Amino acid sequence: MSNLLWTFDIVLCGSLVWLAWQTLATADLFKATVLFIIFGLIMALAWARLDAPDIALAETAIGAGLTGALLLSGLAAISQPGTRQQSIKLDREK
Amino acid sequence: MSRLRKTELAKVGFGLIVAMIVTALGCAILALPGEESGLAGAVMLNLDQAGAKNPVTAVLLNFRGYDTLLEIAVLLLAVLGARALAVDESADDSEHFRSSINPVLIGFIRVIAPVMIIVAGYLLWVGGHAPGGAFQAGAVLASLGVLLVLADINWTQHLSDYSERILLTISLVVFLSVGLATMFNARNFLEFSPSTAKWCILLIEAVATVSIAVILLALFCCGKISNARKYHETTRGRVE
Amino acid sequence: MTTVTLYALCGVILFGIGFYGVIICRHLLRKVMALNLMGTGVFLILIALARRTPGDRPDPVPHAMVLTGIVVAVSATALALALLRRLHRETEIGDLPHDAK
Amino acid sequence: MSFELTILGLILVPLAAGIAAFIVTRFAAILAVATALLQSLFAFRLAGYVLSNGPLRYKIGGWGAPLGIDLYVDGLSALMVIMTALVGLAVATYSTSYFAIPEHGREHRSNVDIFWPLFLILWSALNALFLSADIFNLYVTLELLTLSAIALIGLAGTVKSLQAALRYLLIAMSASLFYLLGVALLYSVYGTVDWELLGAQMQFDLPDRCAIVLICVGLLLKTALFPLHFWLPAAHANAPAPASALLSGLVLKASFYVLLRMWFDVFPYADLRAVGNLLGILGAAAIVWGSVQAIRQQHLKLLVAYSTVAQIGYLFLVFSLASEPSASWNAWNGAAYFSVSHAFAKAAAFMAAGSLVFATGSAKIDDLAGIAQQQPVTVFAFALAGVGLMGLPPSGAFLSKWLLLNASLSSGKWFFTAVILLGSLLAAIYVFRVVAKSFEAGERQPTRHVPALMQWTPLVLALLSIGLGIVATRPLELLKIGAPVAIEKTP
Repeated sequence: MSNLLWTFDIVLCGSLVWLAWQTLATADLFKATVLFIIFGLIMALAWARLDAPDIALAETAIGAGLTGALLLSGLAAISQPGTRQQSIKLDREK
Repeated sequence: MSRLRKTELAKVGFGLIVAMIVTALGCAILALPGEESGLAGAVMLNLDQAGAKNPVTAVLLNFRGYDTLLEIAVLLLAVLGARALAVDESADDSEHFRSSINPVLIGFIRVIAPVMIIVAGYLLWVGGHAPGGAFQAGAVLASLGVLLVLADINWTQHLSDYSERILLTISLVVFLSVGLATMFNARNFLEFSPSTAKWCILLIEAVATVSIAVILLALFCCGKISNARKYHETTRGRVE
Repeated sequence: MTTVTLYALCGVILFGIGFYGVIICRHLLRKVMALNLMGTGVFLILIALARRTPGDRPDPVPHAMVLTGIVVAVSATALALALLRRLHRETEIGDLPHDAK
Repeated sequence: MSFELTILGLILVPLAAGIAAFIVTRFAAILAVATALLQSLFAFRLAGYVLSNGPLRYKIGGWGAPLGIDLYVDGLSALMVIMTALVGLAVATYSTSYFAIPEHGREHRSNVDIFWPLFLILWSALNALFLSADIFNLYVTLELLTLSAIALIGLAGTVKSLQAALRYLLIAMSASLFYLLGVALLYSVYGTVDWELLGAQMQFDLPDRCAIVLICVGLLLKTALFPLHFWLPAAHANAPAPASALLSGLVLKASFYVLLRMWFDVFPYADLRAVGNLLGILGAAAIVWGSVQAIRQQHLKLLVAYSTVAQIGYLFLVFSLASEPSASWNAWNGAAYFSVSHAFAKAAAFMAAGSLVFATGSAKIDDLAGIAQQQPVTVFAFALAGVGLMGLPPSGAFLSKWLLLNASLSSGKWFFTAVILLGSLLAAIYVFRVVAKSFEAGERQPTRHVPALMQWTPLVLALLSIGLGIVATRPLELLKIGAPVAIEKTP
């Protein structure tokens, strides 16, 4: 039983780290956003595992749901025709 | 070429710095005492006077209610910022989107809307003694709002900007008023008496649910929920 | 090593990845996501450490703190995206001088 | 009116006024000015309570620390609240005229309506921060402060301001998370977030050291100490003028206040000597580097912004100087008083700069040539604010620098003596550059008419920053109340 739980914990933590890294490393922004949302959902599992049901609920609704919706709509707004490829970055201090 | 080399070098260098931070923090975590109950004891000791059986709700609305008050102000600030940055796009040819409304989505919303409202109400009520509360309930309602926006159901068009602003701020107003009202009994700001605490918390949470839902939805709609349609059409391209 | 330390260390790594992303990633949308990852890392550390109580009920105070933190994070994200939209709009229209460089 | 109502009023009245200003936009400006007047009254009353009763606490919710959140006020926080009230009053007055100008309202009328609620909530956040005794509550107030500051920068709506706001947001939010992680570590060791309870228990083990570093890095980023200042000039120079005044004058002081509080009251101060010296050296570097950059700027508001980078450096000298017992009182007082006098002088300088930019329609210093004849009041205000920045007698900055100089002499740290003197010289150069340009003889285009309030408010504030050196006895007496135990209170 405890071995099973350990495996579960390790797989969970490993996938969280992997998803986080992929979110930043994936070339396509849309994919990255989807990975970010999946990360939020897996995170809810971790909260539940840590006896934090209040936070699990808030994370699914706010962390993954609304933040995800915000990011997707932001992505849509900035990938309108003509500027898709343009990467907006902060220019360095002169 | 040399520029490329430079950014690579910066990445590696910064990566090393971050690795050092992570290692130091990891060691600190391992050095922490294995058992430490923090304020759990104090919370449990005072729980029966707090007006909520769910300890998290008790901390959020009673013991550390002041933090929550300021936190709702943070949410409001985000809306203010979004409003300041939003641009009025008055000329909008929105009619040609009418035809593209998805009937399946409408049907889905017919079913899901009442369920979501009930879930929100349940979360709000249950927050007093089990996991749940205003933030979760508000977020569920806000998600319903987002679905309605995506389905192009224009329920906010009759909402004046004035009433919208009232909806956005009502929870702060109520929170402040309840806090001040407690002071009339020679108590401190936000000091609920054990007998009325439950109802004070429920009142604040009920109003907060509405405000939080409206605020979160407004954040999704660039600060104004009455903008929902206009806004949505500018972003439809990628989302669907 | 206990469950608590496993999750807390996971939180530390997430914090590190997020911080790396905020500084190194170039696209602003990705920087915003990295900021959120960083925040989640901190929250995970708080919640994991809250479970070191002797009984089976975790310490509720960090839970309330994290709820506060999640709300702050979503506010910051929303504000960042509002700025991003506006910036995208202004730079695309280009009726303002581009001499920011 | 009781102490309870005063301390709560300082936090809740601007918050309530901010909400009201958001709902009823028509009366927002009047409401803000009325609130500002009331705040000044409250602030002085609060100082009165502290003077007669010593440090005071107020238990919000009646629970008391560690379970609940306490408000706390002593001499230092009362002085900061007074500083906020007076600078805030000046900014409110200036803004009524500034935002009445159609150009500043830009094409979107709604932006102006948003300024007042943002301004009032920022004020509430500042007071809540200065009066908090709870380090997690400080995190919430810091966020409240940062988000309102970001929105204020974005209000300008230009590409540069948007870029600056975004950079500021990313940096300030990561900084907050560093701070929060530090708080999390401290809570997980000691089970409290009240700073007095923490200060009584704090050790110097590995988790404590990590927490100290995290909290310091977070606050240094927010206070923009060299070399972490890279986000500051663009953010402060591109915001609307009243917002620049608030950001440079007050918002930076908030995170500095938290650091000062933590350093001397919470952290095991005796073990931090080496870090303190490092901060002092960074402060010295900031003074030199910021001043040199200010001299090289072509844009007026960028010059003032780089001057902020330099002046922040003086504040950090305290962390090195105070480690000598004989010098600690002078150093601590000098830093606290410097942050007040800098708030006045810098807010005045930014507002005067805003008026000059409006009058000429150009942000360039070269376009100021000969403007003194047409805008004598504003140029005079800028020059006086400059005196406050250089620290000529009898300004408040002079007194603060005098205290810091004394501290550096009595602790034998000659290096800092030299830097303080060099900094004043460099400040004189950049201020003189602007003033000399504006007196340049020759033909010039007529300037636009500047509303009276936009001319006189900076002047009054600049005069106050100079007057601070004359009326210093009372504030210094106030600072003694609740001053950290680590500080030797013999001048």
